[in-house]
Amino acid sequence: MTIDHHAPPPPSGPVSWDKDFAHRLLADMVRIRRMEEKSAELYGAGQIRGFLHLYIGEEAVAVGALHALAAADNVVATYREHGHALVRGLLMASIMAEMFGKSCGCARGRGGSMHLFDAKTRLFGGNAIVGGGLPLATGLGLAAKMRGEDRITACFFGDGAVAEGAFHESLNLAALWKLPVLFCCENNLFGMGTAIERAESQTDLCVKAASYDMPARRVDGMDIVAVHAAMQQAVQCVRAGQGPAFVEFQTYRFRAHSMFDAELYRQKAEVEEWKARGPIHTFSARLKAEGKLTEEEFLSLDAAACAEVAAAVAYAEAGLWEPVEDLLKDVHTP
Amino acid sequence: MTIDHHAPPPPSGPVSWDKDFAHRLLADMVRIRRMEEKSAELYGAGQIRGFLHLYIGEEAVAVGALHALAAADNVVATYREHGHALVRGLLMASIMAEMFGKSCGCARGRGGSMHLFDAKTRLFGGNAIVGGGLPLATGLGLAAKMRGEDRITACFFGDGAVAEGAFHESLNLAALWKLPVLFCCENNLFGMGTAIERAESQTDLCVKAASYDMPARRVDGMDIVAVHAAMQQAVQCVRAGQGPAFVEFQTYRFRAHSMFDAELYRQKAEVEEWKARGPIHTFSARLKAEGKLTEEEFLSLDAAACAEVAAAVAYAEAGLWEPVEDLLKDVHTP
Amino acid sequence: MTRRLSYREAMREAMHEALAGDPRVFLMGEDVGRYGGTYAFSKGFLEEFGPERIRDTPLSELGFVGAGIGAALGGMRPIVEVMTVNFSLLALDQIVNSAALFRHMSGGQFSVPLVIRMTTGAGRQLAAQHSHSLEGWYAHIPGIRVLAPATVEDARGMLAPALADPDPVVIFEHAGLFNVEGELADDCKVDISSAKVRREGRDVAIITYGGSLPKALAAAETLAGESIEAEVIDLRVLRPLDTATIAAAVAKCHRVVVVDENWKSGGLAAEVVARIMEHAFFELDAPVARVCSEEVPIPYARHLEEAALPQPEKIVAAVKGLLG
Amino acid sequence: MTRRLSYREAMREAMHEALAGDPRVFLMGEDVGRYGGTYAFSKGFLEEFGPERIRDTPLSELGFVGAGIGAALGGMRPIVEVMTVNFSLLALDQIVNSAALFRHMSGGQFSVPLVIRMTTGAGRQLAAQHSHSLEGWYAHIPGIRVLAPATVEDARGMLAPALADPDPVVIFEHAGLFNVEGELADDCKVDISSAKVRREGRDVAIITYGGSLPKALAAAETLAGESIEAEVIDLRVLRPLDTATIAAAVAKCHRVVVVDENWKSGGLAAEVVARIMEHAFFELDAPVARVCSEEVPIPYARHLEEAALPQPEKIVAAVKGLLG
Ligand SMILES: Cc1ncc(C[n+]2csc(CCOP(=O)(O)OP(=O)(O)O)c2C)c(N)n1
Ligand SMILES: Cc1ncc(C[n+]2csc(CCOP(=O)(O)OP(=O)(O)O)c2C)c(N)n1
Ligand SMILES: [Mg+2]
Ligand SMILES: [Mg+2]
Repeated sequence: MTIDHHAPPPPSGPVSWDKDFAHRLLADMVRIRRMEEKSAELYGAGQIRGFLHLYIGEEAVAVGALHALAAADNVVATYREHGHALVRGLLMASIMAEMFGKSCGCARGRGGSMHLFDAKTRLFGGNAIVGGGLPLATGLGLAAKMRGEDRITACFFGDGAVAEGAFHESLNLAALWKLPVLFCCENNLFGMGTAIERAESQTDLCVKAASYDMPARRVDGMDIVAVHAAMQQAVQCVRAGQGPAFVEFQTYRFRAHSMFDAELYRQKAEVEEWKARGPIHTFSARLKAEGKLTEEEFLSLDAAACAEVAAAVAYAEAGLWEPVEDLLKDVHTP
Repeated sequence: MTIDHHAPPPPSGPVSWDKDFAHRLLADMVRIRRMEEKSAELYGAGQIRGFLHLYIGEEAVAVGALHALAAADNVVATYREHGHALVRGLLMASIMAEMFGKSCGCARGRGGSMHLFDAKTRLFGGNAIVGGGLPLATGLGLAAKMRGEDRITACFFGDGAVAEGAFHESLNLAALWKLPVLFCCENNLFGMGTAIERAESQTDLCVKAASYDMPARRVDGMDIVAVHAAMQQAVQCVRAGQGPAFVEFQTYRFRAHSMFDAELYRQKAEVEEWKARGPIHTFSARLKAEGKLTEEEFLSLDAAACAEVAAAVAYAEAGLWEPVEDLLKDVHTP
Repeated sequence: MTRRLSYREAMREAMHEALAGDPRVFLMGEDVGRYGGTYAFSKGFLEEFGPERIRDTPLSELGFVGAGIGAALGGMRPIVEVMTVNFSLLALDQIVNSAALFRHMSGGQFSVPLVIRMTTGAGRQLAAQHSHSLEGWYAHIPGIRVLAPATVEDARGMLAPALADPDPVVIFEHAGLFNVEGELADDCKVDISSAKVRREGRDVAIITYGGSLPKALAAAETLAGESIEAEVIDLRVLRPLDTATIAAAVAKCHRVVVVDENWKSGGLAAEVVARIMEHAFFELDAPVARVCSEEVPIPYARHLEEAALPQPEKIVAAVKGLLG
Repeated sequence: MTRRLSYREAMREAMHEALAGDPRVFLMGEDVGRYGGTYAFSKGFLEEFGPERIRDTPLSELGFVGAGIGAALGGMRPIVEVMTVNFSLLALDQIVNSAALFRHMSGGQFSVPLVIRMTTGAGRQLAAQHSHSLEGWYAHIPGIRVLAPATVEDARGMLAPALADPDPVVIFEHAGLFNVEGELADDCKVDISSAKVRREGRDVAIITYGGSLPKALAAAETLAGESIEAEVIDLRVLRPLDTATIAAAVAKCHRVVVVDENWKSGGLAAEVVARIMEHAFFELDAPVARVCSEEVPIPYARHLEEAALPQPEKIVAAVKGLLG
């Protein structure tokens, strides 16, 4: 397969979802977008620091995929996980506070942007080691299987992670032991500045899944309806105990890799082409065309998202710093 | 593919090789066999120590494969590499002396059985880390390509190594950069006591090669004629600059994994079945049937091998120990 | 009551007890099942506990150690056997970047109740790639506890508290100890926080652990023959170090030799020296001496390997150097 | 003649010179090419030297570091950039079990003329998985040379001798130094075997390296304001350590603070303390003090990160503790 950097045609066809569900997912995409736009601004202002990796452009993946999971399921994500955390059910305020480094953040300010965790919603991070989450997810799957729990583990990772040995070892273990793990590859065509065709001799990632004898499916990650459908199907198959599955979401990152990136490695035109297929406005347009969304409704859910962001920022700003005397806390369980 | 632990039918069909060549390769198999039988005995006597991994049963692979290489090529092997070292051209005496730990050994007694090296014949070890040789081989291929040398690198490894991340990363790099590396998998169905079907979710290893977009071929490793032919073809293809290739040699280890192994993990009957297909006697039988070998000729080449072994042992026994004052030698280049 | 058994049997019993007593415990690693364990620690376990709980893994150190971490997070109590410390280098990312950091990065939300066991050390002519002693590396990492049972009692007794620890524990088992036999009291209880005095003395303190303990005790015997009474301290717990016991030995003997099989530069002995510097400097009558491995990859040849490693004679010489 | 440039420019120039001067030299690593280098060290190199010699790699630390070793064995002189020390954990097997051992295991037949560069250290709020300082680990391994350029001069001058070294060299570049500027003499030559006195003093010796050097110098300035003259030693070469320079500083000042960003237990500072114990014990007027990172994974929040790391104020306090 020679790789194609062109964006897919805009998603079309009827959205079979009821209006409520459609609005909820649209709203989630908008919430992520607004939260991240604000984060970028706050980064510029020095209130968020360290590394900040934006998910802007890829929202359909986290939203479509996570809405196909149950509350009992596990989620393992990467350093580009603000969206996943939000959709999984973390309060935006606790995410924002974490990025500020405040003690009311979801990891008490110890983790920051790349390490959002939440025991309640079974979000096992945020992982800043590319590929680092895959063995963990495999183990979470193993535990669920050994304990006889009805619980699958969704593991998100990028195209870049596919080259890591951790990918290979994890997929083999999961398939060998028939573990309930759903490997969700967010293929945005680049690992930092390295295009997939310069990282993978075989750019058809579904062929790789066959090398572990694992069912695989590729889906347009800019189309939230397709994402959700493919994910539902994969979830069902994994939940049925048939072993792991692999889904490749073809998507694109609209912003720089992190806040230090001159984007020398890709053409403006390519980025613009993908932006034109942005998941939020293509989905809104579809809903509008079907009479399932009015402009007022869109504006109101956008306004709600903005209000949520403002409240989250206020919460984060008001949050307290953890006392320095507690520095050594949580190295070990007390 | 469900894995089949049965031995393939005995090789048949005419051997197109001229008598001289056939005798040379047969002799090499016998030399390995005799050398290793003696090594096992010396291990029992405490003259060889550490780990000793015998290649008995697998001789057709190293002999058939290495005779398809040129002197300028590189060889990277594993800890089960006595045969490769011998066929590559090391003096049996220097191998034996190395196993005794003598300073006239091929690695001056620093390496032992698992670390046979020879700069002259471009044998880059002997590697006791499973999978450890694959990245090295990839780099040797990279150097040859960048330097414009007509030199391929043959990298030997077991079925067990296929599960390691190092396999994945190396095959991808070699295929991505179209490096002249020939990956030679000695699939003897077991990694220590773990049968391949308990180590690989996909036991068809050639399917894995496809996941790197690399040409692959499976061959009966008990049939030296088939081994040599497949290897020649793969060598040609790699030498032509078309990038790496993968060959799977299906073979079997007749002896225990190392000298500490109760062989609890496999049936005697299975071992006996494979022994009945032993590469030395099936090849001799074929040659005899074609009138290319007489019993006298066989006995004489066997006697020559035994004499070589006796001389090697005498050399090793007479060899000197490196002075203890030289302990710190060769940590760094002087 | 006491009974006699080997280090191997002791560790085997400890694992058996853990497996029999807690359904969350399982053993995972290369060849722990059908092969019976590389060093026969788990022979017969497969038949008794089945392949789910005595789980043979492919050669995938990074993957299965990481899977152990995940399984621990998911409510199990895995014992992950990494065949030897040499191969654990392949798994270090998961141990250091995941297991050790998880609780802290998550702001205390997730603990990783994982036990990793590995064989360490040289002395069996296995050459450079199979002879590392990297306990000092592990002991450098906050978030993990590092144990080095050197006696039958500790081999028998350390696993249970390690499994009870809610955080990751790494256990180093020196290959030279497996056939060592010792007496075990029926009611023996061991902790995983303190160092132990293995021999009382007053002239010099020999501080050591793991595979070097028998060498230190042998040296002490030799010294006793020359009326030099050596106190021998077994560190046992390499992280966190029991500084109080170290300081007490220094205060008692005023002369110290630290023995460990790490390469000397930057090995665990250096940390022991630094602790003494910080906590017992004014008790010293002479500079602390180290007997460690020479700065060379471990050679295969027996005489060279022996020369590369700490030996009783070197310890005796070091002690005499201090006293002389 | 001298000129002013940044650490980043100095390292960039050094790489440029090496690439331009020797066709066997090439640069390989994640995003060294099209991205321009994670820290912009190699911006423009791709255009000048082409994709063969400025080789972007997939995310495969074990694979491409191993490939660097193989390429070195095959006659090239690779500079392998591992983005940061944190990710180097994935490549440790190849570095420790191959690069460091190859010459020895082969009985002297094969050398590995490889240079591995990596960013190290904390201080930029990158949190636990991106803030390790594991120089001490590397400095423990026989068979490799470990460098820590802390000045513009060393950033400019250490690469050439590292590439000329027939054996593997690992270079640690602390991220906190990249924008530091300094004067560079046109004819500057640096060696890769000795430590350097960066500031003369007589009351106390502060021994440090890498990212902690500016902190030590800042502390020395503060102390000078209180008439305490600190000598500041930059170790520069972490393996093999220059014991003579360390011992000379002790003999001169009699009081010592060792500063490094490793966690205190088992970090590089411990080895420096042990060397002083062995080589300069009788020169000490007080126990050597260590200022290292606290035993905690590095937290994200700025105030906690600052509290976890060595800081000039802590160094000043440690010095006063010794003198008081
Ligand atoms: C093991 C490791 N190597 C390198 C890095 C540096 N790094 C962070 S993100 C990244 C690119 C990852 O690309 P991909 O997996 O495709 O995810 P994306 O950023 O595109 O979402 C790199 C190289 C890292 N964090 N971990
Ligand atoms: C990284 C690593 N893990 C584990 C081992 C221990 N070990 C040595 S050989 C071996 C089995 C390897 O099997 P395979 O690759 O099939 O080669 P074979 O022995 O069958 O020739 C194992 C597990 C090792 N040497 N290196
Ligand atoms: Mg990507
Ligand atoms: Mg095998």
